[in-house]
Amino acid sequence: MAKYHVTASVNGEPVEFLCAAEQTLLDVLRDELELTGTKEGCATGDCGACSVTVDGTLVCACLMLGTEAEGREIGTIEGMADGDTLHPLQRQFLEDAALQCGVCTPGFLVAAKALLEENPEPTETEARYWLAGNLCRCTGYDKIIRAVMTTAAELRGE
Amino acid sequence: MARVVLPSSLARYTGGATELEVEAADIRGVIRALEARYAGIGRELEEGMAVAVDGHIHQDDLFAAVAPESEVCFLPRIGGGKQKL
Amino acid sequence: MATATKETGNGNGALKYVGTRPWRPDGVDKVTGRAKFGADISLPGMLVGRVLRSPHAHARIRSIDTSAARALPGVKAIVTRDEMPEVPSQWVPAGEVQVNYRDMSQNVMAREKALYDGHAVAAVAATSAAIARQALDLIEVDYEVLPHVIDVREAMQADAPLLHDDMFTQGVEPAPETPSNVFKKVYFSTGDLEKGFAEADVIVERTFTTKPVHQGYIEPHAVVASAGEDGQCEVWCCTQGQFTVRAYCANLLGIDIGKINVTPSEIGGGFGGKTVVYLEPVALRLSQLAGRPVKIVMSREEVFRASGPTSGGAMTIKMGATRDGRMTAAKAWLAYQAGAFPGSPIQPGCMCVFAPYDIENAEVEGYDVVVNRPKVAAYRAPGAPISEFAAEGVVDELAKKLGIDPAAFRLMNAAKEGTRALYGPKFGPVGCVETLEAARSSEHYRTPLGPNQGRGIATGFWFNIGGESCATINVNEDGTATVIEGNPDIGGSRASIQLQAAEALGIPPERVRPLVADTSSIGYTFLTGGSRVTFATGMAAIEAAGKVVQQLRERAAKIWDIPVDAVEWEDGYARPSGSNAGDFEPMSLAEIAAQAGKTGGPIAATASINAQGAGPGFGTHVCDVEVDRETGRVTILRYTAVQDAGKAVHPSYVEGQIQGGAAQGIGWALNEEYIYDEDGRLENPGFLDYRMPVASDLPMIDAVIVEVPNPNHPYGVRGVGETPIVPPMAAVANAIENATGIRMTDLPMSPPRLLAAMDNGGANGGA
Amino acid sequence: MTSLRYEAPETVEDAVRLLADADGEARALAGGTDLLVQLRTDLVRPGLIVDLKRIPRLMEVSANGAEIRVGAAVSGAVLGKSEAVKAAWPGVVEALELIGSTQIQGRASLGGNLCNGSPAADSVPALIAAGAVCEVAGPGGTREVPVEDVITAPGRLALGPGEIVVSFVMPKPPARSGDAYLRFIPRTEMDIAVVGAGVALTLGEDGVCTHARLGLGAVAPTPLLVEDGAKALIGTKVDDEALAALAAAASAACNPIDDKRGTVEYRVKVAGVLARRAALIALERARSNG
Repeated sequence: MAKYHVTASVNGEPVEFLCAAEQTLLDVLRDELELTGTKEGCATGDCGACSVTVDGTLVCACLMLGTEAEGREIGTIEGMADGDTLHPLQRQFLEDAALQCGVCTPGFLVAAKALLEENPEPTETEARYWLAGNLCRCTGYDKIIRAVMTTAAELRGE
Repeated sequence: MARVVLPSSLARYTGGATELEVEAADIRGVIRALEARYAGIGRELEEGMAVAVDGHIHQDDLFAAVAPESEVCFLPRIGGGKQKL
Repeated sequence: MATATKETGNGNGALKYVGTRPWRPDGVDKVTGRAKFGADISLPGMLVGRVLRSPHAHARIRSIDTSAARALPGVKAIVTRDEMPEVPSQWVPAGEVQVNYRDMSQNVMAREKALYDGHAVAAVAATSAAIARQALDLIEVDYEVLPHVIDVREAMQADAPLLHDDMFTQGVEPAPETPSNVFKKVYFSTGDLEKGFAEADVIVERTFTTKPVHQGYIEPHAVVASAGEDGQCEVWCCTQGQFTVRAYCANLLGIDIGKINVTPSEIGGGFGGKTVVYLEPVALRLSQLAGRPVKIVMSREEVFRASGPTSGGAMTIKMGATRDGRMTAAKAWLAYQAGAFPGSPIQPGCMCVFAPYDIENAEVEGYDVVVNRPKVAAYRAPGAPISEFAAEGVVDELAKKLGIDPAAFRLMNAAKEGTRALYGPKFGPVGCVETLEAARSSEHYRTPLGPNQGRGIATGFWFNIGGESCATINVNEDGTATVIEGNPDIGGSRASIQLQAAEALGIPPERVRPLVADTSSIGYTFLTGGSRVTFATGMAAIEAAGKVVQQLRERAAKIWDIPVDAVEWEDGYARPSGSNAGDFEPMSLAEIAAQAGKTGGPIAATASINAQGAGPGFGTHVCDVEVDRETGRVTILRYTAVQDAGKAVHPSYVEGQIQGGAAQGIGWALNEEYIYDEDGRLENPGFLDYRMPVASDLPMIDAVIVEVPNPNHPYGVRGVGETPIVPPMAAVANAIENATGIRMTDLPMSPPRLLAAMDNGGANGGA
Repeated sequence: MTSLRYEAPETVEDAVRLLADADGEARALAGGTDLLVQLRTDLVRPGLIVDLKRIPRLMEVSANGAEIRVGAAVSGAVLGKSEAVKAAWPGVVEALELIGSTQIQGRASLGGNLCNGSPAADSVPALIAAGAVCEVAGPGGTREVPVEDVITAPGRLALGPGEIVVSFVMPKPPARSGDAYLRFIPRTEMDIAVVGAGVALTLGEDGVCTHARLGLGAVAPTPLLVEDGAKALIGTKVDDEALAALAAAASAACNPIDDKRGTVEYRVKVAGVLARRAALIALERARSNG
């Protein structure tokens, strides 16, 4: 089976990988690059557990082919903390108990980070709609939304 | 004498009675006393039932104490039970 | 919209760590992506397993031809019914429902018949996913398609297609002579029903239905299994009970329990749905045949088609009350879908239906009915949300007819300490009244509503369970401690075990590391379910800590050369118990630990218990909705959920359980359902059309904790995980009725159903 | 085993050639939010995927005095930032932005939404209302096809082998114009439309409607241009009576099915409701575009 050679960057580091045409970016991240923080919940773009950024845009890694990553800058949950310093969103999720089982958490964090970069001052409704593509079955979203709103205020210096 | 309450599904062993009095110091004693009176009921009680002693539910707990004034109430298992096919 | 914690006092005011909100011990791993869930585990040389599933709801399997698939390069093993041992009938626990090993074996791999769309008929292990997928295409199954039945009432008809020709209804006399789809009848009664209804001034009778709904955990089932040539087996999987997986694999494959070690991964949600096995025995069998590790991960479609949802139900409820608001009689008829094999949660459904109320005369009959759907698995308070949805609707309607405020009406009849439950025993201290009072006195309950808006209230009950648990505490050389326990942490239980152990030891929680162990590293522990872990395994951890404290006192006594009775343990320090005992500086746990070798060896203790006396849980929810009269859309405007936690060990995670349960219940109420086509195939096996609530569907959910301590737990703990899914469906239905005057009796109350009911003035699932 | 090939040409001509010359089934890839799901679930098993996103013409948004041109593979996230398109055809932008989640918006495009061939595609009724025309390139050159003529049946397009939609061209609306798109879904996000309605209208100086178009989705085998809807509005002041006539025309145009997302009865009724509500928004916009 023909494999494609792809050169890209993941969390700021150059990567090269071989992938089949039908492999998704999610398959590549998890199976080829062993970055298993990005989760598969549905493989159809309905749950957001595989949220990553591609050139800064939030996407589902399950809805993009690995070959499409050629030359792109991919951001995953593994790149969110700075060394041993957690991102403010990661810290606030822990502070507010905004996770229970934790399997949706990486996707929520990646998506919430993209939200705050796009819109530093979201309303609760805007945050809820931005995150509507991330399913959580444990929390009822309450503590997640609170953590996002609190972090947004913190990042604005309030 | 402890007061024993049985579910109506076991009344077929007791000739219809669902409230009885039994002298026993623990749950196993209650089951043994009932089996002596109504052959066959012991296995039903041990395998298919949970027990509430004075309102507190016990499962798989043969040696929980029963006081003379206790109410011992058998009820269907809620979880973790065995059931005969 | 602040989350309020209402402390009602529990006599444990001295608690130092229990009741605080530290970061959870597994938290950093989970926010960095480091935590390993089921599908994140890999082994060298691992094969990819895939399962072939029946496309038919009901079909006899005439033959399975695997020869072409076996010939495909890269295929290393194939399992069909022929490779799986035939297992005799035996009933065993699975969370709060029971399963039969023979049925489980046939559910894991179909034998004579495929009994539902998605039923496993074969599995392959291959060197790549693509080859495994191609191999499935090459397996030829010859099906004889049979008539099927899915609706529970239809399945009970005498002429319904029969799933099992050897099933004769239990619990009816005389015993039936012809087989049917009704596995058993459950019956409870108390008092004199006729007399009770004769006393009533108002009687309401209604018929309800609910659709099957799925637990909807985000992580699909996943397993890696490895069988060695020496018969030793290793299994890694996402499960609510590693000991259950071990027992099930051993029984289904005829392996000694001691030869199987099961390691639970992090688990991405379960809600009861991961208390049973689907993939594990199959992966293990494939590994035995291939001589290599095998990994199988379900797709989301497989999760919906083949893993346990809960029952759909049909119910008729009749209740009566006097003019002054006293409930005098209640009658329920309930039928639950069990799926393809018997074992619906009909029993708890029957036991819970009127549990929030003190009713002298009552009768409940229930039926466990097999249908051509996946075998149901436990789902959060299994059985209770279905029957209590119906009963709470009738209670609301009675209140309306009597002209009494629905919260007040419930309070007038609320179960309290000493109330005899319909299923037998009298309640100990319970918080039904307290949750109702907190709801009624909330600011939410008094806030005025706008046009097309309505408010509903509903109360719910769940037993909670205890059971077998082990915990080991090892004191480390520097005075930190490790707590080893056997319950997969599904919603923060490591935090609650850590806090209870820390409290009992008297050291800060950050010095106590909790660890969920594999089946070889800790004694038998019943699975994570029944809201039991914080209660039962917490008690085991407290008991183990007590034994450790005893050792610490003994070591201090040795060092000080005084009798052990003269040493007391307080706040993490050994102290002489009084001036007579001697004049010694208090010695910390760390100081004693540092000298452990010299004073008798390592300090460690294990407790193994069968925890009894789990305190029942009550909750009351208040929901405001707005109804779009032109489209039937229901918007949840505001939601308050009150619950008795006994004692909230980590209040944030208690609130989280309450909020999550409420959200799942709202989904069940409004949009979630299994939709089948006329051939019995599931039409919505994905998150697109199985519509679970998304963030923009919900408001903040105010979680209010009340604390009526459970006298059977050292700190007063009650389980909290399940009760919160019980009230929401009725709370939403009652709110819709309040807004529109339409009583919706069929779930889900989706826009097409509600619009049709409004347009028809109450027909089509409305009344 | 069959091997899937992936190509990412940089010109329209190369893309057309690759698709036209393909041996087996070939698929054009824009955002991939439908195609990748179909691949995953084995609904399609093509031998070739031609990724169009490296072709500049398909990724551009441009506006001149007379018209607005949106590349077929421009994502919702990008189009949502185009002030020119948002000012001219806010309903079209909103419709594209309604498709799926924020994550889907990072990829989903007008071209992909149309060429998936679904009767429930959110952006299509809005494009129909806007009078958008597709620029189609193929082995035989370039042609123009009105959006309402592209989908001929569920999953079937009026495109020949090797033909791709390059861009969408919409006129710059005159003064006192407005458009809007509304859809009904059971949840607030993440669902496929049960009913979708797009309305565009222009008012004269006297407030009388001089031009109107109504597009409907998910109520028939293909998205619909409802001529009677336009007739109900033109010549009126878009008062309650005209809106009632619009709703009736919308309901009358429906030819839906019962399925897992809604019933016939429901779709017929709600199509009228949404057409009226969308017209009210379009009217408001037209009045503020004086």
